[in-house]
Amino acid sequence: MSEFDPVIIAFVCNWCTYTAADLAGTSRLTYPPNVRLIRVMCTGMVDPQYVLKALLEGADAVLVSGCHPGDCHYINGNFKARRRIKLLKEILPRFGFDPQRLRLTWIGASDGVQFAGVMNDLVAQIRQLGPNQAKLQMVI
Amino acid sequence: MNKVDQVPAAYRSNAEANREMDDIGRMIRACIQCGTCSGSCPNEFAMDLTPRRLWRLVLLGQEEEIFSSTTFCLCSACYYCTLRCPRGLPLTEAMYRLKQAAARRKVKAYRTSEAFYGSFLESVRRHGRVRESEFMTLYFSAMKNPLLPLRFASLGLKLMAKGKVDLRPPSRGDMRLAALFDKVARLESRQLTRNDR
Amino acid sequence: MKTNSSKALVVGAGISGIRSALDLAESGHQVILIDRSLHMGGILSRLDYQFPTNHCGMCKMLPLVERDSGSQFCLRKGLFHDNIELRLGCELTSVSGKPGEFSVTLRQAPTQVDPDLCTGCGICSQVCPVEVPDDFNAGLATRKAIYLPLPHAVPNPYVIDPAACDHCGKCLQVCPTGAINLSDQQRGNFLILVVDDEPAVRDSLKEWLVDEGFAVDMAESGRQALEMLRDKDYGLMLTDIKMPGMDGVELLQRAKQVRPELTVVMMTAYATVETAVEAMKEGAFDYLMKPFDPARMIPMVVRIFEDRMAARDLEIGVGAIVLACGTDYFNPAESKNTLGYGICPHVITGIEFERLVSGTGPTAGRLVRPADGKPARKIAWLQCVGSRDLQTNTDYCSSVCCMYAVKEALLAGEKAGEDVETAIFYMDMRAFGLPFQRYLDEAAARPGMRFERTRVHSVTPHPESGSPVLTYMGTDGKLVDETFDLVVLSVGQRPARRTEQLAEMTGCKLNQWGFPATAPLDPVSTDRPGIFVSGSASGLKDISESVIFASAAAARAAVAMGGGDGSSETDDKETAYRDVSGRRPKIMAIVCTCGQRLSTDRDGPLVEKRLKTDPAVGEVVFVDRLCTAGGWQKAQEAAAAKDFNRILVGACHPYLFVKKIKALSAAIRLAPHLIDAVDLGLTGPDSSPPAPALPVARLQAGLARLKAAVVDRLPEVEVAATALVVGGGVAGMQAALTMAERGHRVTLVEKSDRLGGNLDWLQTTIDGQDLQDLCRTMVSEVESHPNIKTMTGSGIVGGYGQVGSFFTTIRGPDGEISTLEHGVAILATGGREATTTAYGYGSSDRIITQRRLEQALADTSIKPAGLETVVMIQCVDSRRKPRNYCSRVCCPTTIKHCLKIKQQNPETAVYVLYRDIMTPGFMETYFTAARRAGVIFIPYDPENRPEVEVADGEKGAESVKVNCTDPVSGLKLTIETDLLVLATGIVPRLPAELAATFGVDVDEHGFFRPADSKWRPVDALKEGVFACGICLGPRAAVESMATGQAAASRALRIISRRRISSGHPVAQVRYSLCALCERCIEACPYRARMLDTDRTKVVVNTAMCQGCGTCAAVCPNGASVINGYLRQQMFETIDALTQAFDEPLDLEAGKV
Amino acid sequence: MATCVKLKVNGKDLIATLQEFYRSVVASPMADQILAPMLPANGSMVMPTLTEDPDMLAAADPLAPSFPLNSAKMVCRLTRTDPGGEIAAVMRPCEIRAFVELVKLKQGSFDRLLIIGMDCLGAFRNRDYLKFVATNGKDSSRQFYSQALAAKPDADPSDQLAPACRFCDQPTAANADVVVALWGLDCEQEIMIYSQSDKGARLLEALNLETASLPDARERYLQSLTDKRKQLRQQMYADTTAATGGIDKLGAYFCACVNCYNCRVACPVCYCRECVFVTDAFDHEPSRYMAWARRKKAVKMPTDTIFYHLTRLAHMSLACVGCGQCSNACPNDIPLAEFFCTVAADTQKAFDYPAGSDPRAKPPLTEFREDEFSEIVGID
Repeated sequence: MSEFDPVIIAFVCNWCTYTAADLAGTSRLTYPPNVRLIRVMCTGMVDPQYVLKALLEGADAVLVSGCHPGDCHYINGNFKARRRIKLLKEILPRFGFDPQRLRLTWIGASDGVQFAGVMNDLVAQIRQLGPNQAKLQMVI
Repeated sequence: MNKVDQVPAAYRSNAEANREMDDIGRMIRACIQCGTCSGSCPNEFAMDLTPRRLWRLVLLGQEEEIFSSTTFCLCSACYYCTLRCPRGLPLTEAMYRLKQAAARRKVKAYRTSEAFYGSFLESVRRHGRVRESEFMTLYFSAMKNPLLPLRFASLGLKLMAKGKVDLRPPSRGDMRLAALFDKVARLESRQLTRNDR
Repeated sequence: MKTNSSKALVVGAGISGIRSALDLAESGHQVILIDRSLHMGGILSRLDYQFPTNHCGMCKMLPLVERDSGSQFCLRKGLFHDNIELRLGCELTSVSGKPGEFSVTLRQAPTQVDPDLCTGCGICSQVCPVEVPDDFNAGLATRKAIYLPLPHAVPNPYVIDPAACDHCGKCLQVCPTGAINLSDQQRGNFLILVVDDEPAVRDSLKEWLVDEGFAVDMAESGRQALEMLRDKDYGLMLTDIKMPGMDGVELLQRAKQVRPELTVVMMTAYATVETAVEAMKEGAFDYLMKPFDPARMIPMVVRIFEDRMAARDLEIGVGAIVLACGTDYFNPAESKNTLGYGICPHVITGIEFERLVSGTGPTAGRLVRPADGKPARKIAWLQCVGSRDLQTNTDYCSSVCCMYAVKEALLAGEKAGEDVETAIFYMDMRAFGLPFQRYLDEAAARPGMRFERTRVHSVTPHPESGSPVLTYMGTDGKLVDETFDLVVLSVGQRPARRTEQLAEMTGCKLNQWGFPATAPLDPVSTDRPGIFVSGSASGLKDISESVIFASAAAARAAVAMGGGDGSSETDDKETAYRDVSGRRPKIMAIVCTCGQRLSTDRDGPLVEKRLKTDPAVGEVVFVDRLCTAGGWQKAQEAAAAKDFNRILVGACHPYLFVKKIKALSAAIRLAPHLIDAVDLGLTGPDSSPPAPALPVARLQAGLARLKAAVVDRLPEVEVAATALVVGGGVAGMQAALTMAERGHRVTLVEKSDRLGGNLDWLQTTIDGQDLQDLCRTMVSEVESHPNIKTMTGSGIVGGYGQVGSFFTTIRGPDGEISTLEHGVAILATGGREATTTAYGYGSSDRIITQRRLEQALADTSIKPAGLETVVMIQCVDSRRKPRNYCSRVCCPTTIKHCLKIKQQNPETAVYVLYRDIMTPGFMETYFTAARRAGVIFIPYDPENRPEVEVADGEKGAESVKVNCTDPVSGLKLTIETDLLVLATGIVPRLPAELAATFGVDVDEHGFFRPADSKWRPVDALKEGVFACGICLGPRAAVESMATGQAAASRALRIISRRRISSGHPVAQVRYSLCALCERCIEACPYRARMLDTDRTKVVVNTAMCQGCGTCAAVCPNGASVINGYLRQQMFETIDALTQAFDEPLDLEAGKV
Repeated sequence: MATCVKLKVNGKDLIATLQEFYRSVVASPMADQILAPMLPANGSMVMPTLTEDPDMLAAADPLAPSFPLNSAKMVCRLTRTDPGGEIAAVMRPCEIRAFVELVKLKQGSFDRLLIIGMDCLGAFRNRDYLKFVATNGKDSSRQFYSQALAAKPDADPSDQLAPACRFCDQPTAANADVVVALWGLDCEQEIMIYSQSDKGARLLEALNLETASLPDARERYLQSLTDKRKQLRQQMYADTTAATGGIDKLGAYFCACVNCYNCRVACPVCYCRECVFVTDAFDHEPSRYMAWARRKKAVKMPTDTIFYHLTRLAHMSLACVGCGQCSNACPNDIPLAEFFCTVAADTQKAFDYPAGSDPRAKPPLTEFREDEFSEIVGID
């Protein structure tokens, strides 16, 4: 494999984006295996530590994806998640993590096509960006 | 006795003339003023009031405005409005009723139409069909306008050339349809109130 | 002796069917939920977006307590519940018996794809050569003859459309699991006898039928036929009627003696059609008209064959039946169709538009014109298509179209950009629900959004572009021609297909519009006891109302089934799981090799070795095709053979294993959350086998979760089986009665000294039902009910507690204080007519409110005979800030009074000044009646409201004049009136302290804020607290009764159990780490957390916790945790999944 | 309306004047006891000490350049639940800011507390202070404040000051009930005390002192001082950013970290009972270390150091008040205060939340608006 094959950790909410991912699968839409889904009940449960852990562990990007605003199964978890991502986006770029390596999207349960599209675009973007330097560090 | 400045309280008066308007109003009471009739009407461009407005005025009892307009005179009975009215109202028929009411009231704006219809029907009454020259003669004399025939001269000549005009002079005819016409007149005079549906 | 069945049948698996079924299931009843179609979800399965969020939210209907009994994923995908048996492709064919002991027959459509074998790989569909229009996408796209009925369902087996299938057999050859069983293989065994004296007819029939694979014999006379029937087991006889000797009818009669089960179809020429019809009374199945059209004949024969094959009529006993058959939509092509539907390609229906913007739709959600793929930049919605239209016999309002059109217009903006132009052509904008007006105002503020109050009479294609041209009359009286890219018809609702047959079979009456009729003053009961109508089947409801009426039907069904509370059934069947607490994780991994895509020889040892680097892994078992019954059998045997305390299944989609894991769990007595399934990613469109690195990573992630899985039993909450109802109006009384009839003790607290609430002054409903009589009946029922303790003149002074156990302090009429423990609370505090100072109210006795008019007409203090003129003004202070909502009841009340006045004195001139007349549903017909009675309706603009002048006069004889402008005639009117009646609307009466006592939020107007306005319309966010009646939002008496039943239904879910738990995952607190910062308490959206009474501990009510994990994310050090998502689990999962593609798998070799 | 009073300074002895003021506070009905920096009988480090005995206050030394710990945590211990009496606490501005944050975290309460703030002259690092005292003996505090008050506001701060104090741009006590004003005043003659709350105003009224008004000179002095500090702070941000701008640099910056977690123990706003990094979440199984070593070729022990510091940024940068105690506590002299302050400046700006400044503002991660930060959503 000469081309850089990024590893992307995606925290997806059980109700919307995970459903969309499943729909993409049953609709036979392909998305690259570079994206590794971690199903969480709600984006509101994504602790900033999980994002840090993934990036320090060597993930080339982290995606957090949940229900559209107003659509959260748990009322408002996605809004809370957005603030946490905002915070991390203030912190991480200072240390050489390109802002593109941390993404937040809203993908609804029926957006299978959008899901596949986002995953393909994201992988392409990160491929362009090159490997996360934390990968090479022996310190985490 | 009206307590309303501009709106004669609808459907209240017992006067015969209003009774007639009440009947027309009753036909269209379910109107929701959606404007489908006006949008549908092929003659709307020539009307001073849109049909929607006309019907509204009927509901509001605004006789003066109704009979000073030419809207109902211009109805060509294409039935588009009746076909499309979401309330299924008999609008074309209501237009007829307005024409009749106008005739009975000798409404000035309706005089031309009335003379036209009257002359036409008179010819039919006499002969069982229209004799064009008789019809025109009756019409011109009813209109009492000596210059009027000139306006129709060119059309008349064209029709004559094609043999479309019956040139026999006016006559009493055999009046075989007279009984029928009389019967209709009697029925109309009874002022039957029809239900709106 | 108890013979009653506590099993219920719910017919129709749309949202109302689901709601009814879930309510019943959660209250401990067994439910059979059937749907004729092959997917659940009804119309909502096709709608991705609902207002006011413009997204879905159906999942909020899922169980909140005892979540483990059901599935916890998108409800549009599917529904699993331990107490619900879902049967798709299933119809109700007969009903007999009485409440508690109905016997029903269900017919299951035959399936040609074995759902247990189908893995959903879709190869069959790829090879299928037949393309037909796709119903799911409203015909905007095509599908194959073998297809997925719903793209997102779980499980999702393919099905074959028998009408489209041409039996080419290609799918059969490619199916990897042999799931397809084309019935034509068996057609050869289906014997058909053709009887006709004309050889040509016989021969052609035989030829056609043999082509279809059937076995055909021929007879030339009745006599010969009878002999043949004695010899062979024929399934079907096609017989001519007119034959020499024995004719067809006689043959039929005699054949039936020989073979009673034989299906006979008569063949007839035009002349003998009547004979054929007669023959059907003698037992013929149907008739065919000569000359034969194979296109009609073959499907009929196929259907007979399929039915025969199916022959899976199922007879079961049920205690109650809930009809949730929903509605269908008007097809504009069926009427005069002046709007060019089906003629102009750019005219589509609202449903088609929904598919167009759907991610699973024909354009994957791109907003383009379906006919030519060009962008739609300017779109018009035409309202009232097939609604409020006497020409199509629809003197009713479909109630939902105004809001769906607004929503669709907003979606157009979202999908196609802000500059898309949208116009809605309407007559009255019916924003009658509590949140609707705000939504409408926000929509109206969107740039490019336009509302035109006019009706478009026709749509014509533009001569050059073909784009639709609308001709309409503007309010200003000018005729406009306007070209749009796309025209959307907001089609109205119709009774569901085959409602008539359903009614005939169940013996329930239909109303004049063809919807199942409900009893007067009994919103969900049909005229047949034990059969109830759920949701919109009784006509014209939006989601919120459908859900309310669905819960109401469930409550009534529960009561009809009798048998007290269902707790005995739910509590006894608890499975006793092995106790594995305190043991180190010992995991068996069962890995699917997926038809050797994961090679057992090459990859197997690597995978095993790698997994075993984790000492917790005891054994790795490889099984081929776990998705098949055989494969799963092997897995089950392996799991049963050894004593592992965790099992990891590596296969394909975990959703597919939900049921299987439950079964395995029961079989080996290991709690289901200690068994987990992960997707190895082996299936998929990519046909090359993947490197084993990714499956290994996914298995390791699964291990991480299982290792730290919490083994303790879920904590439970004890439930007091009693209820408190606050407010003794119609809704509160209804709620109390429903629960009391179900066997629960209810305390009903009413502030005033008598029950009845607004029924005190309300006289009749708009359809003339006597509300005073209702009030007397209900009050006496409540007061005499042994299970209800009525406390009038009493109030709530305080309280605390959570679901299952509330403690509420009540002050009695003499100031005595008592404390009540109760499991649930229902707030029914009602509302009242608003007061006003507008329009000169208070300055003259001639100016009154509608409430006063209702009373005055009843006590004859106002007599219409003495009234020359009456003016009524609608929306007084309503539908604008600060009271920016529609009170919903005023328009019907006004119309009711107009009709009453006109009835008593047709000469009274009545003028109604209004903004939009809100007469949703069947109430529209009274609006029409009022116009017919001669009431003049004059719209006014909110910016230009009517003005009232009160001139001095004698007391009570002041002159009252109303000035307004009639927009259509343009006349400025001054109406001197005897009476001015103001519709001031409704304000809630829900004191803030009371709301706070029960942890309830109120909205900006003071109404109870439901957990979700659509999907949980009577629930508070705080579990165990519900509301009904006007404190939820303005509604009429009968609607309030439905909310009372709905609230009772929601309450029964709780109090029919002795103990409740939540489900996995659930939050816990590790006290040794907790610093009591209370952030988690604030963050919990369900108020499931609070400080204990000493304020030294944060406690979680595990029945209320929904496991969202917000509390864990706000807790910096993991004092708040959510089992299943502990930090260790998450960290190790992340670790496992960040493995690079080229990471060495084999420890020694360092390479794959 | 703010009340302002003046105190005569007898014999140019500011410390004695303040001691006297503290005695009057304890004697007033507004406070039963007072927490003030005091020199313990047998030690040289000034520590927050709670007393109601006027005599004990002879040991109070609020102007010593000693800052062994952020007293906010101590005040929390005194007010976490009802202490049963009224407490006055003498606090530095950064201690008050930290306390404000802690109150929001339900760790303390303003209810029975009266905060006596003062113009903060800064402090030395612990070990520098001990050296300073060893050199100057009993006179050290006087020497320190005389120099500090004599310095020009726009002069470079003393090298002896701890770094966090050198670039501190909030040296006045917001959110204190009363503030002891020093800067811009002729402290050899008089100092002033002004109130910032009703409670403070009531105290000053009860003390029955001569009212006064703050001189304009003070305002100018403060402006000049904060301008200078802000300038230094910007320079510090730039230096820290340059030193940490990259994962490799970050590794170097924290190379000496030994996971002692002293920084988080010293941090006033790290309020957890136990840091998550010492819980079982980080009890990695031995096989994990091997897996890491395999994946990353080598793994430095102890692990999770960068993870720890980044987690702290996520957890407390929005509450960081810049007191510098983290640096003070680090055994290996990692410039932690610079690191945290630099990042906190960005995060607090992003949420428009200057930590510790507004007791009513909700911490950013406990609330949300439905329409915000749409720019961070999506992948375009």
